[in-house]
Amino acid sequence: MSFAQCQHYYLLRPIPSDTLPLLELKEDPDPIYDPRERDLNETDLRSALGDFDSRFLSISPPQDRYTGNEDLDELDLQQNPAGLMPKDIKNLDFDVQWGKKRKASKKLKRRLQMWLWSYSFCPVLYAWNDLGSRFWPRFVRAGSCYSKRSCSVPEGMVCKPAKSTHITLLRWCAWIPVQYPIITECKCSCAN
Amino acid sequence: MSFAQCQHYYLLRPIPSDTLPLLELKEDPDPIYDPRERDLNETDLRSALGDFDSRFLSISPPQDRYTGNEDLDELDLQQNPAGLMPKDIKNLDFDVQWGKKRKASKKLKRRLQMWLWSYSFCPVLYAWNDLGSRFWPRFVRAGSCYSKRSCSVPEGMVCKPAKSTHITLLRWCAWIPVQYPIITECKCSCAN
Amino acid sequence: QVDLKTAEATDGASVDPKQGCKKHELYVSFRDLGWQDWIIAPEGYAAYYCEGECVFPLNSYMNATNHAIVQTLVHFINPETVPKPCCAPTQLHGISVLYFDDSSNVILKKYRNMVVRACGCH
Amino acid sequence: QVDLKTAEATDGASVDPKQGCKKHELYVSFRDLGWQDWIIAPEGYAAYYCEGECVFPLNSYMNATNHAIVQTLVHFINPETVPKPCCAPTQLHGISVLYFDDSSNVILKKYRNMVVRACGCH
Repeated sequence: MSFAQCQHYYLLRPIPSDTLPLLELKEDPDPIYDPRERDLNETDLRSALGDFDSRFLSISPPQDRYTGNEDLDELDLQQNPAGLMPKDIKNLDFDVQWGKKRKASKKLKRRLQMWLWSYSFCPVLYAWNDLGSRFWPRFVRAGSCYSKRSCSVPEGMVCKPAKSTHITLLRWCAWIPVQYPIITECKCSCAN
Repeated sequence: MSFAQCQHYYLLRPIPSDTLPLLELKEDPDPIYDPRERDLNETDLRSALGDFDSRFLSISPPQDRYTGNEDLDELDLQQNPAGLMPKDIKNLDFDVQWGKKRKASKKLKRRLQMWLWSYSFCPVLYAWNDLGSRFWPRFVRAGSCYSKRSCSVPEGMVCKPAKSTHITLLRWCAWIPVQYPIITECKCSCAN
Repeated sequence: QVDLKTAEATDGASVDPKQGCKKHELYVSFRDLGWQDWIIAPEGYAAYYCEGECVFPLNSYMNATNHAIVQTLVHFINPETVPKPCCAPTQLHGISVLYFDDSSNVILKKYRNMVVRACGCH
Repeated sequence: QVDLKTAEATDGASVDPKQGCKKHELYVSFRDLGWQDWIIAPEGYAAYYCEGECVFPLNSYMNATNHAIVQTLVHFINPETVPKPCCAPTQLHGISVLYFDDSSNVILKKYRNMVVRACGCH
């Protein structure tokens, strides 16, 4: 096999995907790869990171009610949906039932639309994740999609990630900036 | 290879599936496999078939509005759903909106449920299919599921076959009875 | 006999191994398989099949999975460890079959995954 | 070196051909693939691979497609026409990888279809 062919082989790489949520990153357990005490000077790290968004990043274990637990109560679902009513709900024809005309009042129509919008809305639930000592800051408030019930009528669709963003943090290896993906929008969709 | 092993090979067969709709059956075009005029004595064939359900079977091309065309108008969707209201619609909580209590009157609740049931109901649309001269009777009124719009709120699910039955007709080869599958119920479901 | 339209492209048991993984013509006659006893129609069908080397760089990598890419490289570095990924269908289609079931009833049913639509390295 | 836990079961380039198609252990070290320059973590992963004959009757037919059953029979009747179906993954899983992209940014992303979960004849 020629050198050129070998080169081709070394260019062969798997293809990443933007699908979320992420799976757990398996780290080498050897503590030799951990940063030492002197690599953790907060002043230096803050200046290396630049923008520190404390809504999403934390150096110490956050003490608020989101900490690690999955016990999200109804309060978390009070999030009002942002933006305009989804087109498919806005355009529903409430005047037809079993193929027959049955005029719906403006008020009834509005109530139906608001209820359907509320029922099918997929809030982003944020929870603090511990990424381990090789990331700084090691706590990230990552988004996930509510999945305890179906979001469609009839049942069948579930809330799935629709948009994401990156937050920058540092990775030990003489501390390099890392783009960490975070779910920012969920959508009621069929699983595939 | 031993005879026993060969036998094993001849027992190896593909596995059929109950999924519907069927695909077109590709017939050998050679007219040698067609029945001749004398093989088509109606009296003999009716007695060989036994029960002749004229709602689903026809000897001559049916002249009604279902004949072969796909131009199904709103009239066809007037079918009232049979049976009880689906559980998932019956059990919806209309008193909560954006996580806040907002009591829905009994009348409003009923109207919402009836509209959702009507909107998500998947009627079976029947159309006459010509199975060709090797089947008797050659015209079968087969069911299909309405697919011109999504049946869920939000959009995403489509009407898919949920139940089917068999109708018996005859197949030329000295006329043998055949079980022909027909869709009898459709359901709003996620595609897979 | 089994009718293979690409017969002229074959040498012995297989297609030229230098050809990349791709879909080849194959018409299967149910009579040739000894299935005329239980299949009434069709008499046969265009099944196609997948064959060819999974070697990089080749078009066959258009449909390769990430695992096949990793396995290709492991095989390249140490051929004794694992075989090359193999050329197999990535998409299949069904056909309808009129047949006798075990109780001699004549049934018309769909047989899924009978026809190769696309091939790739797995 | 690429760590193959079933090494004792192999002879030359492949597993004993009389064994049916099934999943085998394979740990892939990214350093061995020369990927330590662009993959930061993990250092490697259990990728597994599929190998074994697609011969009937064998357990490998548990995951065979209808097309593979047809191809097996065509091959049995006339081995010159088509090869046997091949043993390939039927289910794959993803892993998360921390890596440098082409612009030297460090990214954490999912790589889909990296781990074999089940094998079958295709």
